[in-house]
Amino acid sequence: MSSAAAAEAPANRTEMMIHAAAREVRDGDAVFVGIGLPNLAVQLARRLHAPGAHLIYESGVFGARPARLPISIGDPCLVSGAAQVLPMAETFLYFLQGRRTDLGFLGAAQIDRFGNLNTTVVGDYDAPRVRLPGAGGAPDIAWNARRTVVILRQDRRKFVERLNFRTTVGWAEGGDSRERLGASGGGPVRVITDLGVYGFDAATREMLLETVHPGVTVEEIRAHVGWPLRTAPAVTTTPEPTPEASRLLREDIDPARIYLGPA
Amino acid sequence: MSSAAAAEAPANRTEMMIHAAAREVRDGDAVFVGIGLPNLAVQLARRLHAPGAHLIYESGVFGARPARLPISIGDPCLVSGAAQVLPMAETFLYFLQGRRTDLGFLGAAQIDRFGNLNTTVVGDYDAPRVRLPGAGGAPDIAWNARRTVVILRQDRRKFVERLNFRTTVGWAEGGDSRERLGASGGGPVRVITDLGVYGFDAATREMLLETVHPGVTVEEIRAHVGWPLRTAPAVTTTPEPTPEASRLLREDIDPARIYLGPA
Amino acid sequence: MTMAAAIRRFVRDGHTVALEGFTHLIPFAAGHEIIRQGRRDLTLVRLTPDLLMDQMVAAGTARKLLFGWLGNPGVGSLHAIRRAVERGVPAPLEIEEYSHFGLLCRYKAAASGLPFFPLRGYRGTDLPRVNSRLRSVTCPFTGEQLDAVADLHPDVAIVNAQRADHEGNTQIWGLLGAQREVAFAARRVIVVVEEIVPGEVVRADPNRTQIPGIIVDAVVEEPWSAHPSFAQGYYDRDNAAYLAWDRVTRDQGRCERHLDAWIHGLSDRTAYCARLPEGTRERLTPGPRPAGPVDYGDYR
Amino acid sequence: MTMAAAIRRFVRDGHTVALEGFTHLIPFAAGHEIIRQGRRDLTLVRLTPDLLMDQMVAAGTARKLLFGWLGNPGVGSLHAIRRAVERGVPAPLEIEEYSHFGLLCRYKAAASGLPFFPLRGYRGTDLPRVNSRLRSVTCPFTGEQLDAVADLHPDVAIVNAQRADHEGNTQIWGLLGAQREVAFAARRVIVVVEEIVPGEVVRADPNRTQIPGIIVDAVVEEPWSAHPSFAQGYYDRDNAAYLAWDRVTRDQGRCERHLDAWIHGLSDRTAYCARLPEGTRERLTPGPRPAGPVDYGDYR
Repeated sequence: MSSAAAAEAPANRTEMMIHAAAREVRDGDAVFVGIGLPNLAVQLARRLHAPGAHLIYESGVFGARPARLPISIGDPCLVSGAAQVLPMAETFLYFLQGRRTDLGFLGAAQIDRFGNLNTTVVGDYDAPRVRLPGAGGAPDIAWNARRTVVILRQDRRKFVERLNFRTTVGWAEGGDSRERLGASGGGPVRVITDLGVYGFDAATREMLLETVHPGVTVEEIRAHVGWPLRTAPAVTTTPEPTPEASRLLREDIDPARIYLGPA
Repeated sequence: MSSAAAAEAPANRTEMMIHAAAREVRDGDAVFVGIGLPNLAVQLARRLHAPGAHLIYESGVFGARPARLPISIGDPCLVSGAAQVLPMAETFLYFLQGRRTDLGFLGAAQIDRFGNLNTTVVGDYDAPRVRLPGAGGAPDIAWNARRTVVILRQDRRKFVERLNFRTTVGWAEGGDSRERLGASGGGPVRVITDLGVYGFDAATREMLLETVHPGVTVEEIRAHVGWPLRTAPAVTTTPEPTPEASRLLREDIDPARIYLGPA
Repeated sequence: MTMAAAIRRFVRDGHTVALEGFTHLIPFAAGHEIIRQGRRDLTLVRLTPDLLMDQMVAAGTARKLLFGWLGNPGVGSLHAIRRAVERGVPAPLEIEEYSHFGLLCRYKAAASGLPFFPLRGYRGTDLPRVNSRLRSVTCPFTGEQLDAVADLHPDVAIVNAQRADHEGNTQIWGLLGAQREVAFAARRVIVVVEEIVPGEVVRADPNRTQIPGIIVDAVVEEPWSAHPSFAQGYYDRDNAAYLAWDRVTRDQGRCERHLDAWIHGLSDRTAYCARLPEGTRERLTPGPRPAGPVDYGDYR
Repeated sequence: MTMAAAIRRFVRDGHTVALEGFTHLIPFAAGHEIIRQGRRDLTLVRLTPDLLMDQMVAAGTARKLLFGWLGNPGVGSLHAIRRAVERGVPAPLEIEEYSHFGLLCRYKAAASGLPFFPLRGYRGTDLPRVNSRLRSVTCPFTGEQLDAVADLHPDVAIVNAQRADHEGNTQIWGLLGAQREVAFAARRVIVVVEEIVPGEVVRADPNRTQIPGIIVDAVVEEPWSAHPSFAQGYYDRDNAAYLAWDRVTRDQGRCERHLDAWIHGLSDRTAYCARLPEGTRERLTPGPRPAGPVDYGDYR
């Protein structure tokens, strides 16, 4: 396929996730970012509507300008040409706990209706069916960032009625329960999957389906959610990327389609 | 006076203080050091019996090798050629509170019989007769260093029955009271003045006169102490410096006699 | 931004203003501009209030002073502050005192988003008796009683540095004082530098960056803005000025005449530099002592 | 000191050993020597136990693991550790888990001589339920409940760095991980460097020094000792090795054959480097990207 044709091909679901995530980045945001999809989303946003967004990696790098696609949050390409490298402890203390972070991206193995996350175990903690990586930087990002956005591929085993383990607090038990815990940051604002995009009810803090990706139905989504899913008053279709956004992502940001997958 | 003759002249009282202080430095000690007499004492000890002593300045410098006599603990000559510069907070956190300091030197405007120090006010705190500089690094040095040595010129208004203000804890109320406060460091081991050298009773922790400088009598010292002074079983004369020590101090360390004063 | 604009925009009457720099990179030019603009009722915060705050108190800018050690380092007393504390001249000055470490921990707590910081060193002293912000905290593991200080968020922090880029990414070498901590602790940050350099200069050595541009509100370029203190690699401390101040500060009238001559009567730092005795800058400029090369590697 | 001598002298069976370096400067050579010398019953501590600790667990050195995030960064799972945790193969492995920040705060507390460190992030999670070392502390100023972790003093900390002098003054650039904190927290410190340099090199740039020699017990010079991780400015991560380990680690037998070939069957790091496929080092060496000059000034 020629490059021009490639730029015109419709976005696959991974691309839809990245474009949706990029729209969550505001100009000037200090964004705590992991590798993979969130990294691509912020790189994309910086080239579109948020040129002043700053990347912070928990490895200690502020203002990275990588000359290649980083393969981990500690890639040396993030250091060369960055604005600052801090000891890791100070990155957590000053940028996160010190409330200098506007937006954090998180992934998860399980999520519940209040945006609480499990990245620790599937099954019983002491006799796990699957031992997952654990907490890493997630609890602190979720606790301290002004907004968090969760990105994960969706299925019924991931969108669960009850987490096997709560590694990271979202809206806790909903309502004002997060606030009552004393959290300093603002909680999850979006969940972005390969099927759609969710927000949270302003009062109950329950997850609400807001948009479905092109070709996905609400019924299909319900089949991938382990609780009776509520929807926003009007569920619309997730906007497709502009040709310019599509081109940037495909030609400039991940030309080898390492993260984008097959077109 | 020729240099040779100068080296042979007897030590003045300031020099006696510096030589006595130098003898408190052990090889390999990490020494938290202020400017002036303590700095000269450690520089001297490093050239004599303690070549492996390390200097730590609260300004954040470890392993300084100044090319001139520093005029403050923040002199840039302490930085150029040093082994490490740390943020000031980490110097206190890691070197002092983290118990990496063997020896600390302190000065004071008032001292009591248990080696507690006042550097805050003379008179009432709220209506001071003299407002002194305050705490600086002293409370933390006294609390955390394995040994502390106090250096001050002596008179009755300084060696007082009761401090106007306790800025810095020595042996508190004596006995095991310092330990009961929970102090992590070892407390004062010596007080060095222009008249003599004091230790502390191992049980009561009361100050004991140990040696008098040449030409000073015990009676003369008692007249400069504001409480009934106890003495060690045998008060001897403070050893005079060796010709080598005298020469090093006068010719290498403070040739302009900035701190040594008139010969 | 010019110094006058930065001070006008960010420093207001009644603010809590931290001016840091431990013997090194003391923000004299910024302090002088605060005096010149006639700010009042400031709560000034500084580990070592030295000459700069003696001048600011003599000029009547301050209502209160938070500090760790009050002296003219290597010289003696700060007589203007002593006059204010001991005799209420020119006006009473409220003080709140810490050890250096205690004030550092207040910055640390604030920078770290903690309401307190635990430390040791105040038990058995009279300091908690005169400062109700020195309290105790119990270790939840050992039961040990430790000291604690509260967080301190200055309205404005002013720090000097050798260089920054236009985005405010700020590099300091030599003594680091509390520059990074106070910047992260403060609501607004003014950085005053010897040189504004291209972003590429800063980005060639990201480990040298002490303060990230994202927390910096104004970058002011003013060479020699730390005089009579020093800037490592740029100029030495002008000890003659410290000794001279020791004489001036003993008398409020002389202080005021000094402030007229060196601050009120001058428009800015350029005028200050022009007023320095001939040869001062040459005398204070050190010979070169380069840091030596380091390679970050080009990763593509 | 040679690596073999340093490990023999300072690392004992049953010790708590922290091997730090966040993706950068991972002490692979030291870990391999611990395996080679057959240490047992270690409590291993590491923010991100990645390949190195997967190998150490597969080799049977560990009784317990303290960590923050358990994965092969950018690749996937650590199957040897998962086997030990999920099925007790080759032996059960006790785990004690934190967030990265929680473990960092344990180092911070220990380095700072504090019995605990306050932080936020665990309230409302299940982590305190499975880790009794996550407790609460009450702020003496606001009454707020914060989380707290205890100090952690490893018996030995092992950290890699680009360079050190003979006295152990150690310089690192690029990612700093928890190197300084864990060194100050530990009872013994082994530093492994790409190069031992003259003291003058270190002393030409004292702000670059992360660890002072006075707390260092052994300096081991071993080029490429962090391979397959990277050393900023010296070599890139060998991602092929991370991908290869992902295949090897899925099976305990293959793991053991890999350990035989790359660790037990080799005498030291020189032999390891000689066994790397031809062209590996050339492939991983980055082009130059110098930091640019800085002047400290010659003050006499």
